[in-house]
Amino acid sequence: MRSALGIALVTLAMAAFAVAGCGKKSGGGGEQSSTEGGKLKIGAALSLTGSLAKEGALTKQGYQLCQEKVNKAGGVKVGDKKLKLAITYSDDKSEPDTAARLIDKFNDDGVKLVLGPYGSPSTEAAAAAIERNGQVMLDSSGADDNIFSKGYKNTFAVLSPATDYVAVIVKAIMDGAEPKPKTVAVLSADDGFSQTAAKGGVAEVKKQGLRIVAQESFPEHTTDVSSALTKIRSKKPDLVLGSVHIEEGIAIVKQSKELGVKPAGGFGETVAPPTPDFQKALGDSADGVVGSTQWTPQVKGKDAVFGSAADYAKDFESRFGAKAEYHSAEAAAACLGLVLGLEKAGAADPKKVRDAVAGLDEQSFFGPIKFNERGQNVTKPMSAIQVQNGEVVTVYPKDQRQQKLQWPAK
Amino acid sequence: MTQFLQATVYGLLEGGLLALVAIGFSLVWGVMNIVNLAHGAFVVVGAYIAWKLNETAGLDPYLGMLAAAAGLFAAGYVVQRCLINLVVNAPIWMTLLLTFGLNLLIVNGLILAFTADFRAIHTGWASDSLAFGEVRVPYGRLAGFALATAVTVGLVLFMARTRIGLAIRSTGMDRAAARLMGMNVRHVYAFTFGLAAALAGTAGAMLGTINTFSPASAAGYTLQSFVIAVLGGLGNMWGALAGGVLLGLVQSWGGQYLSGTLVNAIAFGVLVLVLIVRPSGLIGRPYYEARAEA
Amino acid sequence: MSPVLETRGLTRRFGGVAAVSDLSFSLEEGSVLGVIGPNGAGKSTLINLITGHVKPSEGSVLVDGQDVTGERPWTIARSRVARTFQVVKPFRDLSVRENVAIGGMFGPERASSARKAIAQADDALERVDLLEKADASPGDLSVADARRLELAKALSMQPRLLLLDEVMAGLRPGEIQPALDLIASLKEEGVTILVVEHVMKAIMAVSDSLLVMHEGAELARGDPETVMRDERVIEAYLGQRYAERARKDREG
Amino acid sequence: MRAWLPWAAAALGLVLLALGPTYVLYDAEQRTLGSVFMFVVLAQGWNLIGGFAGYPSFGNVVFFGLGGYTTAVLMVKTGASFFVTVPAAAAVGLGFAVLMGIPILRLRGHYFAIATLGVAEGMREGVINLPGLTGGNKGTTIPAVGEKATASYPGNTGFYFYFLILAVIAMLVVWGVARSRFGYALRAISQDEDAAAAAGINTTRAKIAAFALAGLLTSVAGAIYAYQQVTIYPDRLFSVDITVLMVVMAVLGGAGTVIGPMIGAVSLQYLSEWLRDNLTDYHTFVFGAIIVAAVLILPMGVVNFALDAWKRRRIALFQAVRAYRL
Repeated sequence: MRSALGIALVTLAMAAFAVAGCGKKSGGGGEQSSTEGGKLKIGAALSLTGSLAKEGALTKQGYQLCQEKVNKAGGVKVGDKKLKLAITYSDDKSEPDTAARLIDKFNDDGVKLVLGPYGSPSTEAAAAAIERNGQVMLDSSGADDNIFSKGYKNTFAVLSPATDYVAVIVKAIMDGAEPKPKTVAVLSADDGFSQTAAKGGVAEVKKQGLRIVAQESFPEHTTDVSSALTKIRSKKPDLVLGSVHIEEGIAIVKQSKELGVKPAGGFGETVAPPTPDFQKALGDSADGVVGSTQWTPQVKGKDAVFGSAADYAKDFESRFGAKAEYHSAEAAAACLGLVLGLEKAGAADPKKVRDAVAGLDEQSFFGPIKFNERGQNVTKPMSAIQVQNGEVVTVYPKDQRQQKLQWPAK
Repeated sequence: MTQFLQATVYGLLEGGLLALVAIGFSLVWGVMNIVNLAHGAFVVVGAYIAWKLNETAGLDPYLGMLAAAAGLFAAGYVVQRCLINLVVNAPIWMTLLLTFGLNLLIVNGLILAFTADFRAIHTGWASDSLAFGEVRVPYGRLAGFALATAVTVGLVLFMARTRIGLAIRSTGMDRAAARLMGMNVRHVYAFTFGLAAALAGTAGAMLGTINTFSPASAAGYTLQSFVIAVLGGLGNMWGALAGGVLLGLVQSWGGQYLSGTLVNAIAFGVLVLVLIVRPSGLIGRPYYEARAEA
Repeated sequence: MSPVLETRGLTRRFGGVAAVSDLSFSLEEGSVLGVIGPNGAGKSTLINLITGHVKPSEGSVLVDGQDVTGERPWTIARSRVARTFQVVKPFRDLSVRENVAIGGMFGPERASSARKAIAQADDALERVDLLEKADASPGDLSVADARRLELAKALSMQPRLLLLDEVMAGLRPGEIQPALDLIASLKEEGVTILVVEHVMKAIMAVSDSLLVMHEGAELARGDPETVMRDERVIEAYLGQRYAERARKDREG
Repeated sequence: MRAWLPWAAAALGLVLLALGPTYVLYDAEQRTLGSVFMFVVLAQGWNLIGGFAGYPSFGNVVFFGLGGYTTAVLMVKTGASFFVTVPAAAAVGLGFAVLMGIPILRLRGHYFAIATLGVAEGMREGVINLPGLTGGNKGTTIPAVGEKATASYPGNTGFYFYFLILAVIAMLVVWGVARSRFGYALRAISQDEDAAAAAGINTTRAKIAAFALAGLLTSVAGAIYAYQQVTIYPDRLFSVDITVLMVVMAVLGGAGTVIGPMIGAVSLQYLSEWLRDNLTDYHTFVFGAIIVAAVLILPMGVVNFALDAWKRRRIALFQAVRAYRL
């Protein structure tokens, strides 16, 4: 009796809450509401808190810079109108399910054009919702092949696919090293992105005729990779490749030193070496490590919004007081891709925008933007960097090179 | 053979670090029957204190360790005295929720203050190592192991020889009796918690010179502490050291002969197995017999 | 006919110490056995061994000639063996009536629904004179009422064998007589009773025979008068008892 | 008040909730409300073992994850329809609860809490290390969306109803348990296990049954969740955070009551949503502070607080501090 009353009250309250809090359901969104008052509403669900808070913040800066540049120039020319960008940010707490829910929320509000969240898991969850709702998403950070193997039509990634991350390091070393390494050990974290990157790396290694003497993996986010290193030590590889994030990347170099793992050539790692944390944590030991990155300020190409890569770097530094790095560049490029698509489509209708984006073939500060049928930007090359005397310098591809690769690294 | 020896040495040293992390946790659980879910957060705070002092004032991290210990002792004392003492006799989920809430506060406070970036305290020598033939013994980890042993011995002596140590032990065994004997239980509890927090801070500063850390590392340290405290037996100081070494070795050997991604699974497997088979811990009888609830 | 309760060489060791050692006795239907002994003599452990709350290290327990050694407590309880606990163990968050109803729900005569058992609980409450507090919370009861509730919970199991662990401890002299009357009337009905008690006068009044325990073992057994004159009992037990009384006085 | 009145009101509320998607609720609101229903189920599952039986499980998420993975793996590997996988997920949740309960429910207090946590974390690692079956850390994707979809996708409205129906079932189950002999057995166990056994309660069986029921409800919720997510990852499906949320919801609503966990789930889910929207950077920090404050101020939960205020005409805040302080 008592509990029945309680249940009744709560159910009623919930129903009332739903009714009062949500207002009246109209016929659903559509183009009208997303282009009100000369403004074009765009949604972005980002990891502003949680485990990916740092990368989420960087991504947001890229989107912000894009919006400011576009609006300063008067907005996007859509058909005969000039529309100002109005990006709405929402926190997905680094949780994929929340990201997907926020995409639905955007859809309810009539926001059909979306900029991607940070990280492959959130992007993948968002992509499924985008596909269902008929929205369009420009993905700035989800590189894992999983996202693009499902036949989704409405998600486009401006960045190079995960398979390139390790492969570009191999290319850079085989291009510039003397003597060239003959044997390789491949270490990988066990998350999807790192595994895919390692797979691409292994394929490239085989193509180049190197011998793989060991392949080991360890849990994502671990700071102890000693087991893997102990196992590969006796194999004496010339090159140790790490498909990793920052903490495992630091651990590989640190613990290699502890354990006396000294590859004749040196180390190559994805993601970690370009970040300042890497050098701070390792000091001198960071020197010589080769890393891969989606973007450097030496990237060739220009576009109407940002100009060249060097221009972008300058603008970013003056706006945010920090050096431009690749997460924010990816984000700015995703936003640019959407802007270019809108201009080409001449309308904000999601279907038209989708088709226009799919047909893009443009140069930009980020490199070429051109999507294959899966929505990946495969023509864009990745870049390789090396830490030399405490500085991150670009060593590959040739047209971006600042310094020659030092190899053997030390 | 070299590989096995190297794995053994490394596992042993890693075990020392694990023990250092867990010893305060085990002490609090044993004496007060509180599972402190914020323990890992204390460890990380210790690492941040040493890191910040090193970064801004250039203070040697081993001196920073003292500062971390002192700071956390004070913080721990206050937290117990003003917060946990209020519900110390309550059903256990209440202290679990309370310390979990504290953990959220500390971890997210650290993110707000220092961002979620990865940090490490660079010493220049911690990654160098002694070489015995092919087997390497890194200085940094050796220092960690030595510290863990010293802390264990020191704590055992402290408990046996000092007034407050005796007070902690007797309160842990029988609170009512301790009170009858004129002990200020509130103070003793707060002191114990402060001591545990100081030990956590010490461990954090030590780890900061060896590993990378970020606010998100806290949960991992708490989980490791569970495993070690259970392995070693609650509140058993030698047990914490032995449990840490055991876990270090099992993980290191497991990493050599099984897939490297299985190390975490091994740790939890061992935990559950020990709880089912011998909940009083592998090493001897529990220090506080009354706490063996199973 | 086999005795209602029989123990054979019953022994329980904790660590190295024997809490109960080599106890053998039997109890005929409708008889009352008083068990006395100083604190730590193993009286409560004896009850725990009979009810299955503690497993014997050696020896066996027979109820109605059936070996129940090693059976779980609920199985033994359902064969009409009920007990009280020395430290009262009410179900705090249930009302007094619901506390008693639990026995009706899960005891030998299981009621078909919770509602029926609750309706039937009043009989046991009336017997211990606790009916007017049926809706109270156990936490609000006085010491005497808490003991009564403990007794009512045991009665709700409709026992043939009742094990009473100090049900009169902490009662005022005036409150003891009703308890004794209740035991007497249960005996009339043929219930077999084992009483552990410190209140000497009470135990002498109700017991048919007396078992004196010392350090887990039997020190003396027989009819109350004879046992109480036994030299060893006076020496080992009464000396202790005076010390005990003195301690209680100190605590007020 | 007439006895039928609350029932009529509850029925009216349900009808309104059932009509919601058609007339009032946008997609995302259906999704939000759906997740509220899901947490009602999870909190009630925890309520059975933690609230009624008094065994504070810190690993209930293991059932959630197992249910989700059962559904996902079956749908991916065998192409089974979702409705076929639901009973399978339920059976896995129930079976695992029994298997795990037999050894672990002998432990009490912190030992039980930590053992359940260990099982949940260990299971996550196990799932990560079976990439052939589960996709490992890469996650696994139910082919329900996109061009290559082989399974249908019910959409937000569909999942809204799935979760609503499951929540109603969970409420009815707990309501039934609360007034049954079984419910009394669990409450007796939570308050004194020895006395419960002495009263003839088969404590082992009752505890395992409660755990199994919790496992069943939780695993079905996990199955629906996995289908809704399309792609699932071990880190999310076995996340300690989900366990903690169910504990917090059940406890702050009122553990061991019928409506407490529901109130807890509804209010905390909306509260955290509100915090997220309004305090972008600080919301987790504030959530931590709210937990600490709630434990001190309203430790017995909203429902027990209200009952106490009604029955004894007093406002008992800081109850735990009064009762348990040193």
